[in-house]
Amino acid sequence: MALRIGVVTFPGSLDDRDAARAVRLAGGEAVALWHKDRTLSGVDAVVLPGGFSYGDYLRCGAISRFAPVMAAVVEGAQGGLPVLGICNGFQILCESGLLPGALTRNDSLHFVCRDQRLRIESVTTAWTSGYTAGQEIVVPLKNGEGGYVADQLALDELEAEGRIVARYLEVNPNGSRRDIAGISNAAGNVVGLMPHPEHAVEPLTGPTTDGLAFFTSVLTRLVRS
Amino acid sequence: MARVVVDVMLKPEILDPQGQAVQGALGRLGFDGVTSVRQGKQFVIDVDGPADETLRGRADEMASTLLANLVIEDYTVRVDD
Amino acid sequence: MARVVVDVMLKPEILDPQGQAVQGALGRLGFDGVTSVRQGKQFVIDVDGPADETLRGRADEMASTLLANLVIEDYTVRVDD
Amino acid sequence: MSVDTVKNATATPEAVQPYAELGLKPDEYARIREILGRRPTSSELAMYSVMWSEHCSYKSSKVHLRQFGEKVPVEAADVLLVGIGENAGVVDVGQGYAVTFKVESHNHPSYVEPYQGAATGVGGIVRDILTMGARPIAVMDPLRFGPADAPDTRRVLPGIVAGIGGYGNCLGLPNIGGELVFDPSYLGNPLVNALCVGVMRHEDIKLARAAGEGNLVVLFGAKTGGDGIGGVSVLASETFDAHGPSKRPSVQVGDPFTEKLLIECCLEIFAADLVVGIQDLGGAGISCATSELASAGTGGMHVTLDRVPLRDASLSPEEILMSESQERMCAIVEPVQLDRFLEICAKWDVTVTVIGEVTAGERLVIEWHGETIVDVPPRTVAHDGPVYERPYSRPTWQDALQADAPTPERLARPATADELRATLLRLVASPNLASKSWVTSQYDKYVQGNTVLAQPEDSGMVRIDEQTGLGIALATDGNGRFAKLDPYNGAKLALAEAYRNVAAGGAKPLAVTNCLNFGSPEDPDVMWQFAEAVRGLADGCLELGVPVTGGNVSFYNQTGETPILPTPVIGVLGVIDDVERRTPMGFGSEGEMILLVGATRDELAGSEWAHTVHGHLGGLPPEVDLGRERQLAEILVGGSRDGMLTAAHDVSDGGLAQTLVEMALRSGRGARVFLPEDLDPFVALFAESAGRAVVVVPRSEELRFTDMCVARYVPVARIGVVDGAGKGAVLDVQGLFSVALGDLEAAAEATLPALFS
Ligand SMILES: Nc1ncnc2c1ncn2[C@@H]1O[C@H](COP(=O)(O)OP(=O)(O)O)[C@@H](O)[C@H]1O
Ligand SMILES: [Mg+2]
Repeated sequence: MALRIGVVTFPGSLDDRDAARAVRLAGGEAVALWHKDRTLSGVDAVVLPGGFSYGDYLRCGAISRFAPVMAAVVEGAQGGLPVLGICNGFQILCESGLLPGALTRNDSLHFVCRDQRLRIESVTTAWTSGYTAGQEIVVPLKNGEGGYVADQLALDELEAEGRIVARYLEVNPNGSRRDIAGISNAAGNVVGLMPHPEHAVEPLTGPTTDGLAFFTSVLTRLVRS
Repeated sequence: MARVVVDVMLKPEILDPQGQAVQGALGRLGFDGVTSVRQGKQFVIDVDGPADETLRGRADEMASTLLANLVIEDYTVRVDD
Repeated sequence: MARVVVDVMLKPEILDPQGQAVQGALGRLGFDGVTSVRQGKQFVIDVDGPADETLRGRADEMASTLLANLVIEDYTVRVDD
Repeated sequence: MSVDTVKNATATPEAVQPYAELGLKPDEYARIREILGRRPTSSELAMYSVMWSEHCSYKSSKVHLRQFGEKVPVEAADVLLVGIGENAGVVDVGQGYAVTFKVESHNHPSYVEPYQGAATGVGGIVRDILTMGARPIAVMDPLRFGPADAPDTRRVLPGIVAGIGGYGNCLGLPNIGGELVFDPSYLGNPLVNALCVGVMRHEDIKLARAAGEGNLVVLFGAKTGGDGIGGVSVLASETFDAHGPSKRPSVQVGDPFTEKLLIECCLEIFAADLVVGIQDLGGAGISCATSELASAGTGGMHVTLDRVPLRDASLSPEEILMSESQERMCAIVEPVQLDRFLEICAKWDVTVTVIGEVTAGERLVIEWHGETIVDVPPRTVAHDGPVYERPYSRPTWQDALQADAPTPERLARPATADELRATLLRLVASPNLASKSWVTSQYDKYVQGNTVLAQPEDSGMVRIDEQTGLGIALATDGNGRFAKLDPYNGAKLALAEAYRNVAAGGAKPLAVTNCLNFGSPEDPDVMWQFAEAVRGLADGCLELGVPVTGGNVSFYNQTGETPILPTPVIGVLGVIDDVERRTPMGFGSEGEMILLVGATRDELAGSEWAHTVHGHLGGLPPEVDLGRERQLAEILVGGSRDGMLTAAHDVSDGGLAQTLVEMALRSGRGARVFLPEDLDPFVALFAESAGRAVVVVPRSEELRFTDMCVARYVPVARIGVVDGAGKGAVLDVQGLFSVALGDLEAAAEATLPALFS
């Protein structure tokens, strides 16, 4: 029986269908979770998809962070459940304290949608074990508030502990400190990523299929454990 | 060295989606009795020179020409030193 | 009926591209002597009941839990009636 | 003050009413009194004035638009499921799918408040599509601005682009294309047109009808506020003087988050089949929704206006009727279905209120706190508005304009190889031809994961069935300079280009939408341009066999007495059985053949070259032969279906030179190009003759492809070979000049950022 990966829909989530498609293409079963759910109905991993939850009106992720389902996600994450936050999902993970730092307005002050080259810096997380260290990939990036910030200490700690999952190459599209595109928690089960691997899973609709390995990684990891 | 503070708010008759979202969230977080929330912008501007009438005038000009969109927004200007 | 005003500002050490853009624009408009511009948010919240200590406490809680992200922002709370 | 009731109106026939301020002419006011047999109440006057405004009633254009219903191609019978008149036309694309699409203008609001004006323009067209029962799947944004370096262009363009992106991105709708054109005539009156396309199953089509006595009238979505009162409708019917609009109503602010919830809420309601009819609230708000639903329905309607949830409690009934608050819908629901309806609204946090019911009578009755304030025959408000036969005549200057052709004697042409090279680089960097990525990178083109082609491709293409690969393609075009030289053929040329752009991607063109942007209909010159453009579009659609499914007219686009270039923006929808077969625009692989399909003539009137290099506009636009366009499309679609093509790109603005540059930059590949001997190199490179495309085919397919062209008597010539990739690659026009891709890219990419960043 296929492994079950939950995809949470918050009011204003946009890439939830895309994330579910990516899960299916990777060989998993996508399970729709609703922001008001109080349990995760036994899924093996969770994706917090991109979008503009609650319009991103206050701060991206600031309101969704209080959704009932997040209590279950936080609890699960602390117990080792693999959680991937993409774009708005990354912002929610930071707001909810599962990941350090915050995401701020792009330094260009514009929303930017582009095919972004990244270097995968850490292959020890639940979501990146399918890549090789230092592998370069190209996936879509689309955000208005994707500038990752944290204080120097936190940044040094992330570097030292190898928790910087991916870095921007060629262009830093949003002013992120140290070109950070994604980070993980200390245990490596929780990953936040600004770019959109779920939009790079089919040759027909994506710039590449480089994003698929995020989803196959977690599935292989789960099979092994 | 003087400091100009400009508060910019949507005009009362204009829809404020951001304020609405915050009001909804406050309700769900159990802060009740909240009857209205409006979200505006605040600009804190440091300027060389004295906090005098001239500055007050220039500050007002900054607000009306650049900081506020008078089609949909009102503003208030404060000057302290 | 009391009114809570919460001002939220990026911490000084956090880059403020919006403030910088405004500063640049002010310069181009011929407003000189501007040494720094920071752009923040202002929330005007109307609440039933008196403007007392309890409200001040709750206002502070609203600000710290929801309105400001303490990782990058500072806030000030004012309560008037 | 007390409200003006029907009783009161009957009792005080002589009361003076401000009909003129509301934009009604004396004869129109007289007709309202005649219809009602008494003076209208102030609420009725408000309703009639907005619904009879140019924007809502099409009173000046109706007599011409009729042609779209009269000159109907036979093909219409097979493809049209819902025709003109509904919120948007619906087209059968096969496999049980229906597609609805429409383009609309939000020009004047975007000039007053660029960000919100453009944002609410997107919001409005999306609700039109949603109302048909469809899930919106993509948007496009044809834009026109004044000179790129004009201060007012700098004022409005960034805000308009941010508004379109801000709203569309937040709804999760990929932006798959549009236009960006600069011309002095748009300086005081930029054009913001927005297109939306949606998909549904045949059985899910919804109509704006109030049927079934006792059924409920349900208002849901945002609360009603004072914003945009008389907004679009009055404003869009008002000429701007040099100092901006003479009426400046409060602007509407968009709430894309609420609209996103409204979309998901509606789709769940449709899936549960809970509505008898539905109508979005756009211009003219509740006045429009209630009168149109009732007018198109079987009976009358009774509405209790004081039930409408308000954002501003102080609003008068007249204001509530006229308010153009965004993100609202109005549905007709059977009482037995109401609970389920309310449940779904609650799930999505959507405010919902029963405001009335369908009645047996023939009248729309609106009551306010127990008193009747409106009692009218709905048809007279919604459908039987005034119809004008505006006088029109061929402008006295038209002949002189057409006589002023860009002959070599009139306009100096580049002669030497160096001059040709310099001209190419200058055009590549000109605002109209330069890369649009500064704009398009602010739009999400990936969301929903079905975008197969998007800007800068010729058309936007979206997959609608993941199993079968069925997809649709869309392109919009409209060359105002051609239309000014000859509105009749200019409209045909716009249609031809959009049609060609759809075919270039491999999709079969099926149907047409349009947004006709013109000056004041009270100016006989403008009215002639309009009449000619409509006639040209109707004839063109007949010839190409693609029916017009709907559209929008925007008049009064002028600054003082000076109208904009007549700008018919034409959108063409195509279908492709399997998106795997799509044809991209970038050069294919090393060594593949580059062919030019179609004939090139010395046609430079209205061209980008004449515009950019000489600031000249005169002569006759390129000849348009729609029979040839049809054959070209068959070749492009057939070539894609039979897997002969690795690339195709239509030849239009900037001519062959620009087309080759765009193909090179898109693919990062160079080419060796040899121009046809029998043509002057300048003409070969920069003429804008219609009916042409550049294709790339593998050597093995070249003969098969050329045979297909020859069989249709369509000229085809090998003009080059794909050669070289990456930094070192060059576009080498043999015997003349060569340019490194790096230089082309620098020229193309630098322009817009330098102007607007
Ligand atoms: N405002 C815009 N929004 C989105 N896409 C745009 C816009 N302007 C231009 N584009 C895209 O840029 C590409 C080139 O534009 P254009 O030269 O008008 O194409 P064409 O000449 O084939 O009509 C097309 O894919 C078009 O859809
Ligand atoms: Mg094209």
